[in-house]
This record gives sequence, C-alpha cells and structure tokens, in this order.
Amino acid sequence: MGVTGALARAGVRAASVLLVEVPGSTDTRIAVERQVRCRGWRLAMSSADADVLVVCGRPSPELAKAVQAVWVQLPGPRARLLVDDAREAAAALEQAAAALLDAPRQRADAGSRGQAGAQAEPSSAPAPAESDGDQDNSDDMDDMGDTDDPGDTDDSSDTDDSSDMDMDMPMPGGVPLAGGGQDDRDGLEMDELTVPLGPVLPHWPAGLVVRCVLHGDVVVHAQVSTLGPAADVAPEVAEIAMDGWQARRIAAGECDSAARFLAVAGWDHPSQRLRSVRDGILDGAPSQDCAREVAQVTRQVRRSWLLRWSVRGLGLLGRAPRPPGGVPDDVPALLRGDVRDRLLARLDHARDLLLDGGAGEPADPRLERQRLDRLPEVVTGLDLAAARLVVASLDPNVSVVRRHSVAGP
Amino acid sequence: MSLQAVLIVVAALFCVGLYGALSQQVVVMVMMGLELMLNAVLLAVAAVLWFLAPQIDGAVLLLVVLAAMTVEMAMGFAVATLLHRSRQSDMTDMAADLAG
Amino acid sequence: MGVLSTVAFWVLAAAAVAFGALVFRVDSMARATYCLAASFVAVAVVLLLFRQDYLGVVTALMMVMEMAIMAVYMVMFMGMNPALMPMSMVHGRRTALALSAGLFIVLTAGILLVPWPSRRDAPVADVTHALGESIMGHKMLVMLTVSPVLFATIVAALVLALPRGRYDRFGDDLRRRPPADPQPGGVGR
Amino acid sequence: MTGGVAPLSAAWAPVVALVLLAGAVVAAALDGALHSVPAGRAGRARPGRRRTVTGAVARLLRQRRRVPVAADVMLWRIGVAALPVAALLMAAVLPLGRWTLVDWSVGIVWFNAVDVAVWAAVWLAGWGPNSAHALIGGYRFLAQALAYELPLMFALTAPAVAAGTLRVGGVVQAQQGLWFVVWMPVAFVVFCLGVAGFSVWGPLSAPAGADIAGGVLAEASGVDRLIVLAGRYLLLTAGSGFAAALFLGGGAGPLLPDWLWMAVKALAVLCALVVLRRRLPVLRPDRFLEAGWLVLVPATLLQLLVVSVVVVAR
Repeated sequence: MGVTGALARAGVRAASVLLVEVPGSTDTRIAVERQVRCRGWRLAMSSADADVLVVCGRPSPELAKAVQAVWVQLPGPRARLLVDDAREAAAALEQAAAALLDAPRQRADAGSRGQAGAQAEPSSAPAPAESDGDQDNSDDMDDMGDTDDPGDTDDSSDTDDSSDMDMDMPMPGGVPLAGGGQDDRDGLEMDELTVPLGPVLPHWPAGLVVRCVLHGDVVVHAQVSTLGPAADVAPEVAEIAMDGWQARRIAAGECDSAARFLAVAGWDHPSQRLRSVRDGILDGAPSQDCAREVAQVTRQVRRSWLLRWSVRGLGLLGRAPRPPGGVPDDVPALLRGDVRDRLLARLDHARDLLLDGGAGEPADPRLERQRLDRLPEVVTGLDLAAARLVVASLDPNVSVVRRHSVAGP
Repeated sequence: MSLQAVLIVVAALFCVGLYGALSQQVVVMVMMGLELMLNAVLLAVAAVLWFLAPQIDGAVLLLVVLAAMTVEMAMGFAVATLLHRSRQSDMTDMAADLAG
Repeated sequence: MGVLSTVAFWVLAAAAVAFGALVFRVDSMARATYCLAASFVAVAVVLLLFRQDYLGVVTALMMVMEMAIMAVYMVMFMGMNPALMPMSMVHGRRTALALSAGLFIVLTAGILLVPWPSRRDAPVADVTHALGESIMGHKMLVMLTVSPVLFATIVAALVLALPRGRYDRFGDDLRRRPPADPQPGGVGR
Repeated sequence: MTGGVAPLSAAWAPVVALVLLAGAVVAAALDGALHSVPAGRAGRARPGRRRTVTGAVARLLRQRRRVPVAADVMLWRIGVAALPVAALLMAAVLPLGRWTLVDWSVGIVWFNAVDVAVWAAVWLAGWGPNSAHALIGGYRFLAQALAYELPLMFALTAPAVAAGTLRVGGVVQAQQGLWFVVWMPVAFVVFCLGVAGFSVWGPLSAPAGADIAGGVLAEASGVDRLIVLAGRYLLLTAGSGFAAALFLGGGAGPLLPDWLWMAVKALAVLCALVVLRRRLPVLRPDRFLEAGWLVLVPATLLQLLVVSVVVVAR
C-alpha cells in the first residue's frame, strides 16, 4: 500500500482538469482556473487527459447530457464537480483531490464501469467489435474511416469469383461509417463526416456547438447552435465595491477571450501573461499597471511576424478586396478584418476600458448575435485549425445572446 | 546461407507481389504488388553482388532499382488521383476502356 | 558468414515474405500498408548483412517514407477504418494464384538447377565510399540519367494529379492577384 | 576505426538510454518550471505550486488506459512505442565525447532513416484510436513532415560534405578548427527546425495542437500517454545531441573533458528549444508547407552550394 499511496499522492499533486463552462458562469470558470494554477494542476486538452471534470454553473438538460458523454470518457481515477459559485472554487478542488485519493471509491467506480462495458479496461488488446453504445458516444469522437461509396464496388467487383465478396458494410463497434459526399474543392469525391465541435473543448466559447460537415479536415458545412444554463436569467454577480467594477469586468473578459485565442494559436507566453493580467484586473490591481501590461502584450502580438504570417487573411470580414458574392460590408468595427485584427481590437478595447475607468457598457446583444450569425459562413471552406482560430476570434458570448432571444427584441 | 537460398526467398517475394498485382482491383493495391516485386529485385541484385561479384559497379544498379521504385510510386499516386477525379473510381476494371 | 548472420538471414527472410503475404490478407488498409513497410525494412536489414550499409539504410528510409504517404492514399482511395472489417477487393483470384505459384516453382527449379559460378574477387573494404567514388566517377552517366528522370517524374506526376492550372489561378489574362486558391499558401505567390 | 571515437560494447546500451532519459527529464522539468513562472508583472498572484516531473509521471502511471470504440489497438500501441525506440536508435550512433555505442560508417543516413520512421509512428498514433481529432493530428504531421524533411536532409548533407564522411564521429573530428555552425548557419537553423518537427515540438507542434484537443495525444491516457510524452522529450534530446555533434563541434572545448562539453552543448540546444516553445506561436501546417518548399529547400540548397565550393576550393 505504501508505494501505491505515495504514487497516488504524487499523482494527485499533478492532476489535470477538464473545464466545462456553462454560459453565464465566466466568473466561476476564471476562479476555478486560478485555483487550478495555484495548486500546480493543469488544464486538460481532452477527456482522455483529464482526472477531474469541473462543470462551472448549472447546465441545462441538453448541456448536461453532453457533459455526461464526456464524463464516461475520463479514464479514471476520476472526480466530477459542479461549481456554481466562484467563491467555492478552492474548496471544490480540495474535495476533488480527496475524491481522487479515495482508493475504495475509485475502485468501486472502476468496477461499475467494468460492467457497463469492458472498453476501459487496460488490456482489451484486440478491438472488440461489439456495440458499446453508452461508453463512447461522445461528441468530439466519431468514426473517421473514409469509405468509398459501397455502391461503386458492388456493380463492378463480381468478375469471376464473388464468393469472397463481403461488402455488406458492417458497422464496427456500432459506429456508422462516414458517408460518401459530393466533390471537394480539389474535385475529388470525398467522404463526409459530421463532427460536432463543442460544447466541451479546450479554449472554446461556452455553450457553443458548431456541427461541422468535414471533408478530411475541411469544413464544408457548419451549423451553429447554443446550449444554455438551467435557467436563462442574468446570473447573480457578486457586486464588489471597486472603482469602475463594471468596466473592469468587461476588460477582464476581453483579456480572457484574447488569452484563449492565443492558446488556440499555440502561443503560450502571451496567453499566460494575459491570463495573469485578467486575474490582476479582477483582484483590483491599479488599472494603470494593468493597462500598461495589456499594452505590452498588444505590442508583442502586433510585432510578431510569425503570427501575422500564420493567420494572415483568415476569417476576413468586411474589407476590400471582397470576393464576388462575399460578405456585405455592414460589419461592426470590432469584427472588421481578419482574426488578428479582431484580436488586436479586443486588446485595445480592454486597454481603453482600463484607462478610461468609465462605467463600461455591458455587452451589446446585437453585436454578440452578429458574432454568432456570421460564424457559419466564415468558417465554411476552412480547415479545422483555421476554423478554430476564427471561432476563437469571434468568441460569441452565448449567455448574452440567449438571454436576449428569450426576452425578445 | 547460399546464393540459391537467397534467390528462393527472392522468388517467393516476387511471386507474392505478382499475385497481388494480378488479383487486386484497386490501383493502390496493385501498386503495392508491384512494389513488392521490385523489393524482390532489390534483394536479388544485392545477393548476386555479394555472392558473385562483390565489386562496387553492381551497387549502382541497386540505386537504379531504388529510383525505379520511387518513379513507379509517384506515377502510381498521380494516376490513382487522376482516375479517382475523372471517374470517381480507382478500380482497374473500371479503367478497362483505357486499353482500347 | 557466421552462424549468427545465417540465423538472422532466415528470420528476416521469413519476415519479409510473411509480411509481404499479409499485405493482401489483412483487412485494414493501414495494416496492409505498414505490412509492406515491414517487408521492406526486413529486406533492408538483409542488405546490411550483405555489407551494403548505405543502400540498406537508404532503402529503409525511402520505403518507410513512401509507405507513410501510401497509407494516406490507401485510406483516401480505398478506405477502411481501423476496425477489422472483412473485405476483399480481388478479381481473377484463382488465375493469379495459379500463375504466381507456377512461376515460383519454375523459378525455384531454375535457381536450383543453374550451376552458379563462385565468387570472383574479394569485397571492397568501404562499400559506401566506393559507391560514392563510383557514381561520381566512371558511373556518373547513371546518375546523370537518373536525376532528370526523377525530375521529369515530379513534373509529370504533378501535371497528372493537379486539376488546376495557372489559368484557374490567375484568370484568363493571367493578371489576377492574389490568385484564386481554395487554400492560400504561406508564401503568397 | 577512426581516431578519437571508441565504440563501446553493446552492454553499455542501457547506460546510453539512461543518459538520454536524463536529458529528457531535464527538458521536461524545465518546461514544467517555465509553466509555473508567472508571466508578466500585473499578475501579482502568487506563483502556483511547481509542477514536477515525478508528479506528472505518477499521475500517468496511476491513470487507467482508455481505449475508444473500434480502435486499432495494435497499430496504436506500435505507433506509441516506436517514438522512444526511435530516439534510442538515434542516440546509438551519437558520440558522447570519446564514447559511442556504434561508430557506424553511415551514421548520418541512419539518423535520417530513423527520423523518417517517426513519420510512421506519429501517423499510427493518430490513426489507431479511431478518433477524428487524433487522425487529423496524424495527417497534419505527415503534411508538415513533407515540408521539413527535405530541408532537413539537405541540412544533414552539409556537415557530411564538409567533413567528407557520413560517420558522426568523423564529422565531430572535422570541426577541430572551426565549428560548422559558423559557416553553415542556415543548415543549423533548419536542422533545429527539423528536430522540432520530428519531436512535434514548439512551432511545429500543430499535430498535437490545442485546436484539435491535443491531436495525436487526444485519446492517449495512462501509460500510453506517458510513453508518447516521454518519446517526444527523448526525440528532442537526441536531436539536440545531434545538433551539438554535427554543428557545435561535439566534444571540442577548453579545460573540461570532451564528454562534458558534448553534454553541455546538447543541453544548451535542448534548453533553447524548450524555452522557444513558449515564445513562438504554432505555425499552421498549410502555410508552413509552401514556405518549406519555396523558402527552406532553396535556402538549404544554397547553403550546400556554399559548403561544396568551400570544400572544393580548400
């Protein structure tokens, strides 16, 4: 037991956390993120990487279903939490650590899963072919086998010995094969695969689901939907007596969004810097200092020719030269340009808010609506990496959009 | 190990490749058969060199075989892409009209 | 040749033939492709046994690279997912089997019956060095022929495989800038 | 054998593996430390608890392995295991000062062949789990590999041409007077880029990118994940060792013994690569592909031309 216990204790000190943010619970997520960092834990990239699943806010039933699908993918030992209040973050993670260390409980958990499906067992060497519906019907995993249209093979293949033919297209593991689609942009017939992006992905806008039809990794069709919290009401925000609190919150939100964009772009240093500025803003650090730091990061981003080269012209909105039949030119200033322009606009906005110290206008629902509505057309035709960058640069605030569509115009 | 032993292995490899090239329907699989046959040729040249004439001149032939394999592969990929594009198929049977 | 290398040879030979046969037996495209790669690597190691160090390593290098790309084409054009699905896409199987088996018997008989001459002279000490001297010296013509052939192959393969020409990119008068590409590249041609 | 390098018996192979592992642990520890360092000044929040390598290893050892539906487990495991094996095979021909495991006459080509084997490994690691994100990661790696491999090959050719040998020990010997990095800077930079490429590291880590939920890593858990991550660090370490041997003069240096110099130089390259990872954004593979062929290939060819002219003129 000594070695196992030591292993467990050492392992739990380095746990990794998969965060699910329910729209409207940004403050809670930020609080949990800070606690994660404080404990020396890490944010997980995918469900297979995670030990702890933290849901920030109360999800609606549909979102809860998506979360459940992710939960069954956690390899275990695992713990699951619902954090509804930013102030509870530290205690909740403490509880998660205890749950991870609770050996009998983890054994019981593993045992119950073993009955549900032997899939997660360590040595199921040959891929079992039986259907295993509830184990892995996740949203970010799907069958990726590109198959040719079976019709093609059937009319041609019986030349002399058709005894060997076995083309009745079984479904391996109960997962249907990718269907045949129309020609792709290179004029090759491609198979289509429907992959829903979100709602549980790292650095993804809360509550957003983009159902993508993929040719390889190129998005040929995208459809946006949103998932909400249990009740679409403005969440109770702890009002803190601080100068320009509203402006600060919005500036922090902009920094957070920019940090997530940079994380998607794979640029850790400024992303981490922006996260700590965000925390500083929320903690009430002098706004001059925060503004200076934001300006420094902005300069770092603006100067990087590597980033400019890498994302140039991606997700272009409303700027000449416009492709024939392209986007009409009624784009709000904050959305104008390519993904990098939108990132810089966010950073500038954050800095201005910090310097002005004004009241700070709450997020404009029409603007957020536009961010959401423009998403499918911009994303279509891009590969997945580019599409992720575009989504991160638009970063629609689903909570605001939903609240206003519920309340009516 | 003798020259005969190696050559029998070569013959086995070659015939497996031949079987594949003759029996497969999909262009890419036919290419794999051809590659296997060239693989056998490679081994044969190396064996003859080693057992009969270990002078270097013959090794140049090995380089040529390697180059032939690359050329075959590149052209195979190109033809497969072209076939797939033009008639949404990559079966050799369906390209039979190319013969006449 | 010592006992060790004889044993190594037979193991490798068996592996090469077995993986070669598996190429046409396994059900998954990825497995078929990597079986072929394994067959090539086995032959490459046999080349090392014959002291063809450079050519052996280069064979392994090139063939693994080719097979990695080949796997993509297999999946793209033939398509099977990682699950082991039974599939067969063959024609004229019996004929092919008879032909290859017949050829094998003929070849084996020939190999065993031909009186092979014995080795003429001793192997050179540093094969790699000698090969370099040779292709850069009196066998240079071979390289001079091979390189344009390889270059012509690149051009021909691209011409065959690419659906779009410069008129598609730059417009009929070749004046459109930037070119209309489905996916713009990094250099901004 | 050529002077200066003495091949060790095969019994030393575990020692070589341990040395390589030590390098990998240093790289991982540095990466963890850099992660905990607070970035910038506005965040006055206390720096978080340090993430230690032991903690991360313990976590993955304790985690159970999860296999997605209909995964090709055999190919997946082969791909995963091939990464650290490839790193060891590279290290086998690398001289540490006077000692090397194999002083092979085609050491540089061998290094190249092994780094091509990584193509297969990463693709299989992406293909095996039967998951969209992992497979996209695998394909991305191949696309990227097509862009970095050819420049890497030419970059490897430059020191070989200058030294007149494919023996790694011979290349080290040839740098007694002047390190190759001085007159082959382009080849050195491209080589380091190639090392980042086959280690799926830094600017070339798109195959394991955050935008596809970790790409080839997306479905790996438990020991599988540990092996992939360790394989990445081991490859990075072996690549840095080669950079030191081929371009930085290997064990050449004053005062210290040559094995120590070699270790110091390799560690310096390794640390530079680890630090740069945070400082540079990831390159998008579709952009990098064209740049690789239209910028890096001509650049390395020019470098090779310069080297050849110098060698002929000398």
